[in-house]
Amino acid sequence: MSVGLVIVSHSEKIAVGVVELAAQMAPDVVIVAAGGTDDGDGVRIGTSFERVRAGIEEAMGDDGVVVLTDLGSAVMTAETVLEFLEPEVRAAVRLAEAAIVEGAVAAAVQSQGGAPLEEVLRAAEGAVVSL
Amino acid sequence: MSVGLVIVSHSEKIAVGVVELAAQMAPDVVIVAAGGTDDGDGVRIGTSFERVRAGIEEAMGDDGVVVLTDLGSAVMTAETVLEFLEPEVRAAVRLAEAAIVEGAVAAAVQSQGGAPLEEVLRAAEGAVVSL
Amino acid sequence: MAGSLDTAWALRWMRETARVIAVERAALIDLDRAIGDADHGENLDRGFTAVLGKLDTEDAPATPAAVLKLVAMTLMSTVGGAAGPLYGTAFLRAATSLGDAEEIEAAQLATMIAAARDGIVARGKAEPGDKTMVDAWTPAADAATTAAREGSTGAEVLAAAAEAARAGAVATEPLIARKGRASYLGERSIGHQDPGAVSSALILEAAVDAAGDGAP
Amino acid sequence: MAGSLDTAWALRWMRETARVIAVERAALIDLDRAIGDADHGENLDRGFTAVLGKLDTEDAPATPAAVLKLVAMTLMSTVGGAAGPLYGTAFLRAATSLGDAEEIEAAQLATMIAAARDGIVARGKAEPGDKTMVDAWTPAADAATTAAREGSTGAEVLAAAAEAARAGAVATEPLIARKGRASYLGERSIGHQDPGAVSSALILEAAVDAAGDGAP
Ligand SMILES: Nc1ncnc2c1ncn2[C@@H]1O[C@H](COP(=O)(O)OP(=O)(O)O)[C@@H](O)[C@H]1O
Ligand SMILES: Nc1ncnc2c1ncn2[C@@H]1O[C@H](COP(=O)(O)OP(=O)(O)O)[C@@H](O)[C@H]1O
Ligand SMILES: [Mg+2]
Ligand SMILES: [Mg+2]
Ligand SMILES: [Mg+2]
Ligand SMILES: [Mg+2]
Repeated sequence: MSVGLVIVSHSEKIAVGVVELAAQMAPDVVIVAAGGTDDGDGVRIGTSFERVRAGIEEAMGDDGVVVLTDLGSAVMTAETVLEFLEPEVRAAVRLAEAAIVEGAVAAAVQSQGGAPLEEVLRAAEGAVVSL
Repeated sequence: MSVGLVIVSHSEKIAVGVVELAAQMAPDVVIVAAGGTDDGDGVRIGTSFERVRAGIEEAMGDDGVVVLTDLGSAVMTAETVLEFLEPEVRAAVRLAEAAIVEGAVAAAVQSQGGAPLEEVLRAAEGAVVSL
Repeated sequence: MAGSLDTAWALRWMRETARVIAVERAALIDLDRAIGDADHGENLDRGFTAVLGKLDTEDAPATPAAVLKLVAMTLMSTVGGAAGPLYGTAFLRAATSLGDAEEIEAAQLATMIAAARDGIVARGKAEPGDKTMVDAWTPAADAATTAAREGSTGAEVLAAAAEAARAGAVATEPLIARKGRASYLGERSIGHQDPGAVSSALILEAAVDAAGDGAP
Repeated sequence: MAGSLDTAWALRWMRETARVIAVERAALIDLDRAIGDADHGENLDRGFTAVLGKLDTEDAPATPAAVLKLVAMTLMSTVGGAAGPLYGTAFLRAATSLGDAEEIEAAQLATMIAAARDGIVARGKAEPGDKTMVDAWTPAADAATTAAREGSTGAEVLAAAAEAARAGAVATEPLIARKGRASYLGERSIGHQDPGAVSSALILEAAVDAAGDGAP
């Protein structure tokens, strides 16, 4: 197993693109895109409580999940989802203060290498811009 | 006019998504996606000299262009393109050391507000992660 | 009883909010275009339209708290912008503050409005003066508390809150945004009312109108 | 003249490189899978296949520099990964160093290899020991300079460079990557040869083979 990642972006394309980019260097890590809204009639730019919730569920394995967000409203959506999680699930989730693309690649590589939750989080938050 | 932006990502989806996200708050700014490769048989993950070159050409107005990149090889591709520009064009281009998504939104808003090249660059480079 | 703040009132409040938001949709979009991403009216209209759908199809909620909780959950999952988690949290905290009361007294109403405000602050970490919806809810909560302490009726408490929220929204115009998207604009955010503060005033005004519309 | 390093040699060098890269495609991909994104073999194969296409269809370049310039431009626009701007810059600087010489002398060859190395360093800012292709090109340039100073023939200079490049590539195995994607791996990059250093050795070995294959 390894630490899962959830990529919460206002844009579905960004989220899916980040997953494809990060997966290149981390083929065994579960990385889930949670981008755009999901309100029945197409995807708008925005974030979706349900996509984030489902993303965390999908990415959750034995080693926990790091969530990466783009703008402030994505952070708020993610924090709201976190409040609804069961305490033992919540305890295994970290919300990264990280650049979403650069942080996701760095975190994915660490997770692929078997790093534990806090180290994967640290990799995301410390990601050098344009390495 | 306003400062143009070029979004150089390894993933075409990320580049297009960043353009749609940044354009929301900057409808009058020319923001060009230069994502993925472009080698005749489909788009792979990578960067394309030609897409970056054409992107700068398209985004260039009277006020210059800021280029944002994701990973290191995107930086190298962009720097190579810059070396081939005419000196007077080159002088109006800045390569931002910035988080690609967060920096693009911040830069786009500044450009929409009529900020000059160096200020748009500064906005990109100083973008607060997950504002 | 005219003006009694019960489940029927809570339902009228939400239906009236949905109506007003639909009417003000374009105006809210314009406000958000000036200092944001031009979607606040669309976001809220989508959210409250979904609320109407739930009210029309699901079992009628049995208490005011149940109404507000349903609204909270619906907004969280349909709005898509900052207003989703913010109003979602506000209505959820408001619902929790009411317990299983079937009718809301003036003091409880003031507590409810303060709980909503606290939810928004907890979620968004904005302070008064940051040019956000907090600048509508904070004076609203304060005015409601004062009115309740001075012995006003529930309807009067609501009216005081709505009036203060509107004044708070208007007063955001000269402020510099320090939270949310508008903060990207820095000084250029001056000269526009904050869209979320304006929609907050609309929501509290709808509560007043719903209280006035009570069956006799 | 056997072994003369002229335009025909430059053309043979590039064709031989394309052939070898195609053969080693999977091996280079495997190296890049271990410490990168598993595309170095694909990137280079695509680039040199495009080079072959140009050599087959465009007017034959008239000088060694023209061959290398065409290769540089083609790699830059077709490779897609770090190797594109890096080898592109290397071949461009190499071409520039040759001027319009029709035949390359030993000293000029050493200068050319050093120019290629300098181009890679200018583009990627890696230092020796960072576990990149610089670790193949730096010993190659040094060996070429020494050989030329000691009076070796052009073919001997090439052979010295190729041998040093291969040793340099092998010596990247115990290093920790400090530049490029592999640097994300930190200590986990230990124990694998750098893909770009290995492909660099292949390119210089192809130059040797092309020199040996000269028409009599
Ligand atoms: N951190 C915050 N705290 C309080 N309110 C906020 C915060 N961020 C945004 N807002 C409010 O949300 C409103 C914008 O809502 P909306 O347009 O739906 O979201 P978005 O900015 O995601 O498009 C703002 O006008 C402001 O009142
Ligand atoms: N900054 C750099 N300086 C020198 N060489 C580098 C640098 N970054 C990457 N490389 C070289 O590029 C090789 C990877 O090439 P490639 O797989 O084509 O690119 P990418 O990493 O973009 O997928 C590495 O093995 C290394 O030799
Ligand atoms: Mg908005
Ligand atoms: Mg929005
Ligand atoms: Mg690679
Ligand atoms: Mg690559």
